[in-house]
Amino acid sequence: MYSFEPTEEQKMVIDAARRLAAREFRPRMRDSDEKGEPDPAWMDEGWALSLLPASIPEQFGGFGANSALTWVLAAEELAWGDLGATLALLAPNLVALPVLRAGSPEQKAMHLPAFCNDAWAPGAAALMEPRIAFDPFALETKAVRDNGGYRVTGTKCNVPFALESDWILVYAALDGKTQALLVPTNAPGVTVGERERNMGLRALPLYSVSFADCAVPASHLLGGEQGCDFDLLLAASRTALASMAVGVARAACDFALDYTRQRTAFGEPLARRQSIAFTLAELVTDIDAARLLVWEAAWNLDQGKDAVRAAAFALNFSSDMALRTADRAVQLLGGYGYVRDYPVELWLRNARAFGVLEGIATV
Amino acid sequence: MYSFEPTEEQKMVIDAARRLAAREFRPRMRDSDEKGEPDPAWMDEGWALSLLPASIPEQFGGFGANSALTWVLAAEELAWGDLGATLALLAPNLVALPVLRAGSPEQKAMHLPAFCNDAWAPGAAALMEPRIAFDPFALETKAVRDNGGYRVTGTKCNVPFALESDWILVYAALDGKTQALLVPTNAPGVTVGERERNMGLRALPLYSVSFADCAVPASHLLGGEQGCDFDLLLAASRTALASMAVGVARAACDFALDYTRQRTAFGEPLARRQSIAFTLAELVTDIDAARLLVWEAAWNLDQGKDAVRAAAFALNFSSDMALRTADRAVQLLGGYGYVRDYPVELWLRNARAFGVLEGIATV
Amino acid sequence: MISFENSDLIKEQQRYAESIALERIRPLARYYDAYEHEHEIPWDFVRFIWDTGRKGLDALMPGAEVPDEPFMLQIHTSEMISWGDVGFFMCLPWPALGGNAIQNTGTEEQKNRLTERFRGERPTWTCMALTESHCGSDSSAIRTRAVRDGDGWVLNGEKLFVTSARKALEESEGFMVVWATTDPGAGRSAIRPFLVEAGNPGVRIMKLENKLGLRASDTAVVILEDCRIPLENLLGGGEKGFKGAMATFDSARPAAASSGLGIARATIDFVKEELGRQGVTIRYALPRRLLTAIERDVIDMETEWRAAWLLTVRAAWMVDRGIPSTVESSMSKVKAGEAVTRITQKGIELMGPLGYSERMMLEKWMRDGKIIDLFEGTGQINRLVIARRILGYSGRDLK
Amino acid sequence: MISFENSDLIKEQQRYAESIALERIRPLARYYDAYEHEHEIPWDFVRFIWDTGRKGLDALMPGAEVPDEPFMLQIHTSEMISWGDVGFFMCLPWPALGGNAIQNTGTEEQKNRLTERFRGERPTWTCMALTESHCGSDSSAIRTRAVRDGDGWVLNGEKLFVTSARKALEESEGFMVVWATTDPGAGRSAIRPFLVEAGNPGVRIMKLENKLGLRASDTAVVILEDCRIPLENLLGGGEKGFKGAMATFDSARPAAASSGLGIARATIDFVKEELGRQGVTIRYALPRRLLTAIERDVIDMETEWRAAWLLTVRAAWMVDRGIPSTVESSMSKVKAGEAVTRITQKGIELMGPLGYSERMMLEKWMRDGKIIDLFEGTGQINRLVIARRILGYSGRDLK
Repeated sequence: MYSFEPTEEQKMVIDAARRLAAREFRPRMRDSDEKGEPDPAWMDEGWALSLLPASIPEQFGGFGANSALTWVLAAEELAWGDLGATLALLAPNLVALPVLRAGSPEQKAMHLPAFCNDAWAPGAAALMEPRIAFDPFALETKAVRDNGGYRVTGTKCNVPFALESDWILVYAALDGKTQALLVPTNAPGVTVGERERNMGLRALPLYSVSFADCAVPASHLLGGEQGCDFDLLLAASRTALASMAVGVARAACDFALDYTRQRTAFGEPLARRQSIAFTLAELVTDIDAARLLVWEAAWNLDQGKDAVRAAAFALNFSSDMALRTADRAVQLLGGYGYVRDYPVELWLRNARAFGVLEGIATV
Repeated sequence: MYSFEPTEEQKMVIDAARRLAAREFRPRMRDSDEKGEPDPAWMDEGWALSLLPASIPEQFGGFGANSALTWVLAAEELAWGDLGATLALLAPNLVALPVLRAGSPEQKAMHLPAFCNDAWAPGAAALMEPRIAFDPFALETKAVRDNGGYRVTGTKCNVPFALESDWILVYAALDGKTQALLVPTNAPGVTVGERERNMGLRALPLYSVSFADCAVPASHLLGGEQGCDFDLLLAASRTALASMAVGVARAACDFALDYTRQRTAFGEPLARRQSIAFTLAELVTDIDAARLLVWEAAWNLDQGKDAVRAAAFALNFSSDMALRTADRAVQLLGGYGYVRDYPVELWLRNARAFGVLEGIATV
Repeated sequence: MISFENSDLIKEQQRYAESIALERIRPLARYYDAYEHEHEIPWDFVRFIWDTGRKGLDALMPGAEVPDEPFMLQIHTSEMISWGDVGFFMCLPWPALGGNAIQNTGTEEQKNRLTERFRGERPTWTCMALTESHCGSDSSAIRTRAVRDGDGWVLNGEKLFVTSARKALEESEGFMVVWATTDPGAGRSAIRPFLVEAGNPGVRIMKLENKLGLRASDTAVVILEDCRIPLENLLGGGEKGFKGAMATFDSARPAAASSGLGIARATIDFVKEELGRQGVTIRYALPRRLLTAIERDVIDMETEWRAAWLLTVRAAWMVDRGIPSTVESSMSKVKAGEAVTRITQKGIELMGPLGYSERMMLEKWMRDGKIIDLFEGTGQINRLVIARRILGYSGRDLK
Repeated sequence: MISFENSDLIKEQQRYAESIALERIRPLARYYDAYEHEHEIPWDFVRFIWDTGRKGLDALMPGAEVPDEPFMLQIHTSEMISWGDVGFFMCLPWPALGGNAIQNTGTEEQKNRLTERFRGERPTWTCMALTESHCGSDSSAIRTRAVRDGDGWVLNGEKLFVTSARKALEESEGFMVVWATTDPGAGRSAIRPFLVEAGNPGVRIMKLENKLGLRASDTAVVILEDCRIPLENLLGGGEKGFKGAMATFDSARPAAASSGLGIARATIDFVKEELGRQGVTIRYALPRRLLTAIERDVIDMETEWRAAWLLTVRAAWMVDRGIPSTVESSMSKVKAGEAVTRITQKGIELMGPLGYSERMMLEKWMRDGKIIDLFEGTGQINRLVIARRILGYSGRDLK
């Protein structure tokens, strides 16, 4: 039977995420964006929610099981607060969840406990490549078999916390298919390059990373010998991004709604203009629709069903929707939408990331 | 220097076309659509405008020179009246203008005088093919060289006046390129099939036509030995269709504007609702933009400049715009938009033809 | 616990409705479109439903055992039958709008009357008469008069766009729910629903509309001329007024949405099948900019469809649970109205000249589909409903 | 005689402006974006324009020989300079909005003053102060007071979003046109334009805005505190009121449109060049459904650009001929505002992760471009202008 009601436990997660977003993310959002660094409080306070340990089974140091649905419920709330903060807080997922989903027993035992400690620890994944024809299914970063292991060569961009993480989950073409390899950041041949400077997500440390004939033992191929199901990992990543797109859109829409209800022009609140009211009606409708698509993709993941299409629908819809919503919010604020005293321009810059960036979050 | 002012002569053509559209096309539009036949008055009265003879040089029986600009100015007005009527009236162009543009001197002498008589005479062109991957640059209808001439084989759809015309200008792949051949309708191997039944354009007689190894003398290849510039002919055809799209959109927009200004709901005219007024503002803006794109394409044609891109822009924009405008007009009329007592549903059906059908008009 | 899976009952119903759509609807759909008004009602289909269809569709009939999620079941049925043909869907002999109004506003006795009618031997329809020529969306401005006269009411007026009036009043022993005012100066507060039986000499079908689509089903102009009805035909005994008409929208809107999405899915299914025949497969996982234009169009169509469908399912879920769903119902209708319009228009484009031709059904689906954004509140009215709610505005604040 | 060809003068101007854009703007554009407020005015560029640029741009300076189509020349120049960088375009030492207001409302003496100022040795700017914190688009509600006091006027108030205020008031001997009311209760009819010179002790820049884009150019909050100006600084001697502000829009809107379309074209040119390097050619003549997604996106971007540009050119053509162009000017702005927004947003998507990065200029152009749909009347205000005209409605009929 269809149901649209989260469990009691999920409702508590939603509440906690919402409080964190309002209390810790929002007030520090602007400063962090301008400084280009995540506020440490985001990870400190955010880690107290124990979202990741609660997703990892006891045998690996955690106290629960992974639920994509719980993640997307939380991620929407967090991203409502700030997208950069959310991506920073959830960066450990980038290593932990693929290992949990697709790792060999040895890999799980080796990597998961590190994410069950009292303090946030970064995780890094390297999927994107700096070229306009970037295609996750036809990577230019290659892994070739060599001497019972692999050698990885290629250049990646937008790798979160590459400098700060001990391990990078590197996606590379192996025998013509995309696979993932766990590579220590200090391995010979790995060079963490400059901080990326993007239009948005400025609070999130993203780096370019190059791999020069970097040797990786066979046991570090995600999933061991047989590798992993990249389609599944990509679907999980897209579902995560889509949920955050909903959060960003909701932030922009909420703000525009309050603004147009309070702001008076030509003798009455802006929101009483039909064109503005209808715009808001369309935005909230699309936000709801996007959320449902995200939920369905997450549900598919949790049920072990094929989530490729559902995730594509979710991200396809949500990424456009978030951009349109943030753009309309700027428009509804007029000149105030264009200045950095107000948050909407930041949401517009961040919203453009969806549908362009890949693999920087997962559930 | 840019100029947006038609010549005095063109203004007279516009006026005449507008009168014809209002007096002869509109009142007979609904009946003809339901009956599936063009009203003879359309061609009789329309021919009195002498648009085509005025485009043909004296040496071939006419009294002027062809101007794509003059054609699009007239075609917009005519299509404002009715698209089916316009396509029927201008069907002779389908043979006459390609011959005028690209024909050999012999072909001009042979075909053009037939279009300079006192009475309208049909013309037929066969470009489209009944398959979903239809591509004018990769036709399945083939012309092969044979015995100093050509043999044509293939099936065409939506050929205007195929049954009524003496000649059909048939587009076929020759040596991998699209070329045009003048084929007598009664030539062996030519079979005019059933009347096409489409969603719109129901007043226009369109037929499926098949060519079974149909022999065509070498002299009937449009342009003679070296063939014709199909890109140019297609650009001219698209410019023509785009101009008619503007006319259909204007009809729908005018009607919706009058309706919403007169119709009262919740105590005031519908048009005083901002969402409706803004919709109308957007429609008129797009209609103007489309018209300018059409004019530019026509101007390029007249100047002998490459018109491929300009025509693509014009049709790309106008076809979407016309469909959107007709759709919005239906929407603005509510239930009345859906019934055949009102004209807007007809405009919606006709508007969908742009961007789908090819080669049924030219300038 | 969030879930996106249907109950077995609904899955079974879908399979049953699909078989009806494929066997008993699709083969006839083109004919009934082409011969609007010349054709009879599709009696074979109707009798099949009436006589045997109950085993699958009976949950939709009044008096039937109520399943767990009656409205969820209904929208899945209407989606699938409309996937077959929306005109045939409108011909389904089930309570539809008129029945809906009785369920929402009637007394127990009146509801029983409805139930009895749908247990008879002969297929029966109902219809609802609300719109008038001077008021489309503004139904509070209706002028049809209801005057108390001795032991009855006398109705006078002209009603437009009455769906299935011919089937309800001429082709069966059905009835019509008429919204009329007992006091023309009093606006909404004086508007009441009345039940007019087939065969009443004061009611007359003046005209059947010629429509863009939906031609298997009749839409009529109905004249009420000194139409006398007994006192007990005032629905709800006069207690339920205009709000009753509005309340029916909470379910009527997702219902209309589901119907439209059936048409839209027919288009998507057909286009994908044709493309599949051409060897085109849709690469869902590829970044959008690396797709072909046609792949992206198909993915966009499917995405928009799914978005609208999930909104519709959510509204149904709320209706079944008695959760107020005014906003969510309007959302489903807004999205579905746009989705079916765009998807059916785009479907034609993707198939080229053939898409525009009657050789395919796409052109019919575009014509049929356009109704969805027009009836049960236009897209504009539903935006107004949503906007007022999210802004906390009254009808006066936001007109 | 309809024509789509530019005069030789304009073609020459375009070539000249392009060389400036390539040589003197593009190399510096990223720096001036990154160091908002930390950088100085791009003096090299400004002095070059002031000292030598006149040979090409002098038609834009007051007092210059007026060419046949001054405004057509202007929009072609602004399009091309903005193609280089819109922030640099805003730094051009030419009369701009303030000058425009004087041209539209000033007396001959005042116009001469403007001309003199732009013939001096030092680069000069003007600015215009209209918006206030409580009124964005509703400029008839401004509260800045102008009180007659002896042989002068005294201005008090706070003005927002004053473009180039720092350049006009602090970095040059420029001036600001201030719109103020002589009677706060009287609405539009009491609003008058006043000329405030740089160096006036009653005027003060309170704050420079941190902006999404357009960072090479300053936008300021300006405070007028007992700002005393001589009587002759009332523009037009008091005869030209609020309509003067509105009249400036007929040219200000296509001018803004042209600037936005320069940004949009920069995006299109860049994207096509990059694609060309990848071996992608755009098949313009192919039916749309047979294209790749990226081809169709590029064609759609180019189409939308061209549509907006032709509307802009048409408005300019009317302005040059003195044909009233209120509707057509607003049309150009509506379309260009949307076009630049969509094109710059889409451009990033087409280039994937690199498009989002500062490694390319696309992200900057998206940030810069957004201003176009906001200033000189938002897209909404311009729709209102168009709608009122086509419907024959007053401001009261359609709010």
